[in-house]
Amino acid sequence: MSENRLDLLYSEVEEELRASVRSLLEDKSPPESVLARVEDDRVADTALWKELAEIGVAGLPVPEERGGAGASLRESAVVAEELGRSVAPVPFMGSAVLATTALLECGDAAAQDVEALAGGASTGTLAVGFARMPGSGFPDTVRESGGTLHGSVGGVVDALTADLLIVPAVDEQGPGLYVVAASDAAVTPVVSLDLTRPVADVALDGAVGRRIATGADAERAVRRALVTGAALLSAEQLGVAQWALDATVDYAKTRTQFGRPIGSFQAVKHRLADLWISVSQARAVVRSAASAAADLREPGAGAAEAEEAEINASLAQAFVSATAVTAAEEALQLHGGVGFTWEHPLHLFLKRAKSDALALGTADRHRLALSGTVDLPAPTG
Amino acid sequence: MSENRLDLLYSEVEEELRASVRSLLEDKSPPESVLARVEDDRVADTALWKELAEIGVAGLPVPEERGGAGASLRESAVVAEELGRSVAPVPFMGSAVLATTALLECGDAAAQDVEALAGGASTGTLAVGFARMPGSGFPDTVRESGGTLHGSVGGVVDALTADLLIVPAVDEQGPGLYVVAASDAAVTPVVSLDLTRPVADVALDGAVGRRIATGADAERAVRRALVTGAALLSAEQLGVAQWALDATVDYAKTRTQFGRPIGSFQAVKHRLADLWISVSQARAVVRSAASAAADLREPGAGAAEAEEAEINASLAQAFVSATAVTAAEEALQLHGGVGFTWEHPLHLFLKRAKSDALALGTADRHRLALSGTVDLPAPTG
Amino acid sequence: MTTDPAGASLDASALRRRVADFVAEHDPATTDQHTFLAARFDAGLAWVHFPEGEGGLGAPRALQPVVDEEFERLGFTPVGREGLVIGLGMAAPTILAFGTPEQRARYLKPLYTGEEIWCQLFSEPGAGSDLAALGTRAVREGDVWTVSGQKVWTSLAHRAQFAILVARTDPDVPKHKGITYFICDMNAEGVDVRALRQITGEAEFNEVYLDDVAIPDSQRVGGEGEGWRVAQTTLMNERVSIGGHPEPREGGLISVAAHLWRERPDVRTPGLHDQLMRLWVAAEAARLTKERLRQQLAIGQPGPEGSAAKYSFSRLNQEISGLELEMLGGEGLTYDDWTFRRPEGVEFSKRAPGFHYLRSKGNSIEGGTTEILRNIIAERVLGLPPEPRTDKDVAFKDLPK
Amino acid sequence: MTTDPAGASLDASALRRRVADFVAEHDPATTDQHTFLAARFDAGLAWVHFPEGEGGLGAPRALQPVVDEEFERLGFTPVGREGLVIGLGMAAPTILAFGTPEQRARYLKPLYTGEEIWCQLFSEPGAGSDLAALGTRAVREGDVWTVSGQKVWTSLAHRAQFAILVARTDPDVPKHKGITYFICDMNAEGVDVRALRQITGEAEFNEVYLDDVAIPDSQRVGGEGEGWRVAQTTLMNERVSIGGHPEPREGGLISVAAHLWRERPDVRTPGLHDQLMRLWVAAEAARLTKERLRQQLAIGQPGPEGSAAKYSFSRLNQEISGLELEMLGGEGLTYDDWTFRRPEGVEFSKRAPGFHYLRSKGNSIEGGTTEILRNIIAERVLGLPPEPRTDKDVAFKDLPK
Repeated sequence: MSENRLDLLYSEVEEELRASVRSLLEDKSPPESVLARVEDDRVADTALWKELAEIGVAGLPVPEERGGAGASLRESAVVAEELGRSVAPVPFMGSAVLATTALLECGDAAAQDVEALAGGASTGTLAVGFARMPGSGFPDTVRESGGTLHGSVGGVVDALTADLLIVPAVDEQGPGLYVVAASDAAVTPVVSLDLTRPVADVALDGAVGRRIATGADAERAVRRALVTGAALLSAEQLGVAQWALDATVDYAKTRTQFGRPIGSFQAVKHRLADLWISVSQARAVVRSAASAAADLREPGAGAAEAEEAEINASLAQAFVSATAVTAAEEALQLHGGVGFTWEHPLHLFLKRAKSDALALGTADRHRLALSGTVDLPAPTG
Repeated sequence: MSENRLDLLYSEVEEELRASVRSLLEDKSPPESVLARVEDDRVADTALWKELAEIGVAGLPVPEERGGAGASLRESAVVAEELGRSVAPVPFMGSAVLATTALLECGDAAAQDVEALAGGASTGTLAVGFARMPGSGFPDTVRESGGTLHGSVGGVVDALTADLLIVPAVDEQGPGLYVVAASDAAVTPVVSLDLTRPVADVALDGAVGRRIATGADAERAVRRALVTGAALLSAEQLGVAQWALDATVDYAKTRTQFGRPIGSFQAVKHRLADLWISVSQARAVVRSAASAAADLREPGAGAAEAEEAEINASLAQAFVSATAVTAAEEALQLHGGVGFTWEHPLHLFLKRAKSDALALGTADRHRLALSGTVDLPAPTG
Repeated sequence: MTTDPAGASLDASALRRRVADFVAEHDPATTDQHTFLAARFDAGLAWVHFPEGEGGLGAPRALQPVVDEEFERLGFTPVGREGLVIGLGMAAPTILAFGTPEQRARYLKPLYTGEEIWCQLFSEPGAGSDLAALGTRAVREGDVWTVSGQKVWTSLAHRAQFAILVARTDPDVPKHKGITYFICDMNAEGVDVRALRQITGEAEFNEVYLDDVAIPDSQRVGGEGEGWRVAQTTLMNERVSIGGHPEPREGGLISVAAHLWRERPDVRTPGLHDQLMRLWVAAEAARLTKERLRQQLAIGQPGPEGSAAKYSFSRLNQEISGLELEMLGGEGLTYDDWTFRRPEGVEFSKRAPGFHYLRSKGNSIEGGTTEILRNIIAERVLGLPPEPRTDKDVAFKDLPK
Repeated sequence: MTTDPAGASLDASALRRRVADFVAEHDPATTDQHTFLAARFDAGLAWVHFPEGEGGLGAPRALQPVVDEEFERLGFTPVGREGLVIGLGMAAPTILAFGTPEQRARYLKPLYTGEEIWCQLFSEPGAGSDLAALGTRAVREGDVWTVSGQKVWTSLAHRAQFAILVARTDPDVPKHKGITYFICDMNAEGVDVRALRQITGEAEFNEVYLDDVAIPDSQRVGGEGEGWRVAQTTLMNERVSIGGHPEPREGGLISVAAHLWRERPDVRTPGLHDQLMRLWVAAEAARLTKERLRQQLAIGQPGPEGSAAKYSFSRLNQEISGLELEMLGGEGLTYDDWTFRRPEGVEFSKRAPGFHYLRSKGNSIEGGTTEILRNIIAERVLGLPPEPRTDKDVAFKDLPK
């Protein structure tokens, strides 16, 4: 396992997976068509998600016997990169990452739900605020009483298209994890800064929930879902950064000012070189985080692997958030006026980058969390 | 007074003062000769200090009736800029700023001492560690008992050449401020990072002290000396930054690589433009800090002026420290290999810049202090 | 020192007296703004450094703030002037410097009173930082120019009566030499104004399509082929616009972040505190720098610090608004309104943090990109040598596009 | 896959076996290092990718780490190799690629065993980043070249027997074309080595003055006028030196700062905590990036990331050592020793924080400035167009100096 954990490269299988996902996305969801969708009330592209599910994207880390691809979170991370690179509005994060990870932690109790999501027949999400920091404790805004759930959760990712809500709720025995049919909940869209990623408020007023985990199991399921989410989000951020870098390098080669391509000016060159360095580093960090998240699902993984996964996820959030935001901001600046227009897709990536930097804990909070784990304590008093 | 406080320009008188100080320094203490001095055991240039004192530099803010120039700390700040610009090894900071400010706060009790320093007949320093943060409370490493002083103070600036030590000491009545003949103390040089500014440890083992202030008066004298020191240090830092910028611009105009002056490369241009902006901003901040420090010595100045002086001094330390360090670091990088050699004077400015950034409180600590004053409290717990 | 017709010298107190006399004759409380401003123009109290008869008294420019402050003190502060920024700030000084007597007589007064709104037809899709690469063509036949091309980033175009316009009149000479400067009637046939939506969702700016627009030669400002030099005056005035009042500490966007920090202990973390304090320090440094520049301008020492101030302001806005979202975390994931609409100016304070973040991205592009401002500082202030240029001596038509 | 003489294919296990056999014959515990290394060279286990008879076996380069690890595992780790960095890292691959059979036979083995130390005579006061501007002249008469000029930043020159040297042999052609590459005997008459003191007080480097130094033509490496191309091989090897082992988390200078933080609660402030964590994160990212590069190199995908790794390393060292001083405050105002002396290598861990700060300033200059590394990334990796060049097609003698 330690061999595997250190592998920061992409395998051939991963490169093949990337190629097929990229080809599908370039074909069905180029940035211009994503831009056209954002004027719709329902930006989420469920047809595209079905096609992605057909090539296995919905259930990569799910064992084959549960309807998945039997791959690992390393492969999920490659898909996340491509989804970031295309800002495709599909419920990958909510359904294939957060909900699926939580469900996989619940064993047989959630077998049917895993299967429903892994095949793409249904989509789901974990009913926590998308900004939630992994280590922030069990959510307590929903309570179970007499078999039904009451309460609300703000800012849930991919809730608008979800069929299943995986709801952390406090019941008599403490933390519990419930599966709720989305049709039993009131799901209200909020105006999202990230045009290509809808978030929604979820209100539960007597919805029936099926309990799939209790106590420490429920806590662990939520925590691991969020840690995995943070790791995979960093892969998406890497994809966003890569798009911004590529688009800007292309633009700098062709845009002429003062009789020269702007990419021949040394200041532009150095900024793009810096960006490339940052993206290269982000890639190593993301691979490490994905590997550590994958190792956590290996048989025999224990506290050491859990700590390693948390360190790597926090490291990735602390590092890659800034990479993606800087890449998108530099892209806008170096595109000049045209990058400030609505008609150019660049702003979709800027909004995604900045929103991702707030999602699942800001870099600031991840640095603070990391400092505790690696024994560099914050000053007291 | 508020008119005066807002004046961020240099007056004609100040420009004349600058010109005469600069001319003297260029004549008597060019960087090359400073570099030659640093191999000496006694780097401090007492002959130069005598000449500076002759043109009034030792007692600028001291009233004429006490042997001074009857000017203000605004003029002192102009001199500090020039001394920074030349890294001249003279005891301006210790004698004309720290000691003189403390003594002026003590009224008639210190009249003779003020006079001795203002005319340049003697030099002095305030016996506190040069790194001491203005708001850090009254020093307690020296105690008075039975008319004599016992204890030690580490890292005192300009102590090696001082005739008089102004020593904060705790006595029966609490804080007290004492004048001690340096010959009665053991002054031991330490190896200083700043080659052109010697610091020394001061040990007092039964030295006779003459008390010039007690209790709150002593506390105020020390605090104001340090606040004034921080403001004036920022002026020195501005001078260091200005030298680094000027030297690098000159170098960039003449050093040819790839068939062009390196200053014609856009990346170099943008970095020097950034530096110029930073130095321009530092100038405004330094003028404001010097004015606020000067206002504190005006008749009728009270708590509001004291707060304003502290805010401005902390602002200046928080801002200008980084300006000077960055300017020196960029200067070294843009000079390439030659800037890394001992024989080029650049390193004197780098060492001064970095040491100044640690002196009288780091930028970090000044930001923290400032946050309390301007009601942006640090998080608790 | 300039002397006024009555023989008294035009110093600050003389001007204060004139303002007082004027206000005594035209009570701000009872005179409508247009009448008041028209009379103020006629009295030479619009721009005191302009010549007599053209809104001024030939007084030193530095005394204008004295006049403005005195009017304010005596109860007159004009309202609704936001739409006049291009007319007052850019068209007026250019027309004064290069316009014919007829042009000055025709345009300055209604421009000052606010009767006529102006916009600026400079930037083009292919000519942003490199304005001299502009491709809009003007062809002369007799006394009429026919202009075709596309302009962009035109604020106020949908409300403007007139535009200052640069167009290429000779493509056979190097690019800086074949440009001419015009006044364009925005109601003329062939002028098509389209809202340009920006990343905030709304449209502050326009694209302007010019399709065989006829401009009489009497609307030319400066000589044929002199347009680049004339435009420099316009642009210089754009970058040096510094207000007449000192700004208070903690003004601008930093106040939004500081307010949030004070009101909401739940957003506070140690790391964000350090970032906030760094930005607070940077904002205060920028404020003092601007104040120092204002003082320099007031005693007639204008410096290139205008470009630096604009650069610092844009960077600060971007960093502060970025931090604001970080402080808010989950709340920052939302936005207020993506509706495609035309706003009345930039309403920063009323908008969501996401708007602050997105809108401020434009600050480092509009009115000269950060890159160009740094070039200006490096070359004009520090005297660093220019880049090797390949586009200066070649006929425009032969340049790579 | 390469096959060895015995017919077995040269894969990792075959090499491990060869090492085991070798160690069985030459007990590391009883064989002196020189003898051991000489035998290892003869056995082709010095650099397995070099040809047979020249220290190698013609095996894939990626297998060298396997051999090194196996030697280590079996108890042999050579000591005192710090002085060989230029010989092993730069001279050897260049001589292998461009040297004559005689040169390879003469130099490679004593270079490998450590008998002969090498230095590099490349940089000059007037030719730093722009190495091709070098002015050291070599004039041929018959079979002997006479070389005069000044070189700088030469580490090890005072201990070296030989140097790799570039000199101008034809000033009448453009600068990249008139350079030739030589091996210079450092004991030859006319070679004057002077210690070059640096800002830390000590002298790691030298200036080397060459005054009519005679170099036989047999010491030329590559053709006349081919020196630029030969030097590229040397420089490429300088920038890609990445160790064979994964580095542990929190290695390098960050460990000094982290240790200080853990041991000394008195230095802790909230602001410094945030800075420390940012640098810790940056250091960990740089470590993982280097590890990823190592993995790429191991499977034979060398990338230009070597330049990036060097850049990141220099920036990190500078920032961490700057922070270290900030943490220490008053203690940071002191230094350990300004004595002008020659150190044995760079002893970071034993020196004061002020030394860390000052010495790391050289990291972004030595071995390619940060500016040049960024140009390399921009042009070679991202494919951005080059700057307009005015110095490429002009005879060297006609260039501005």
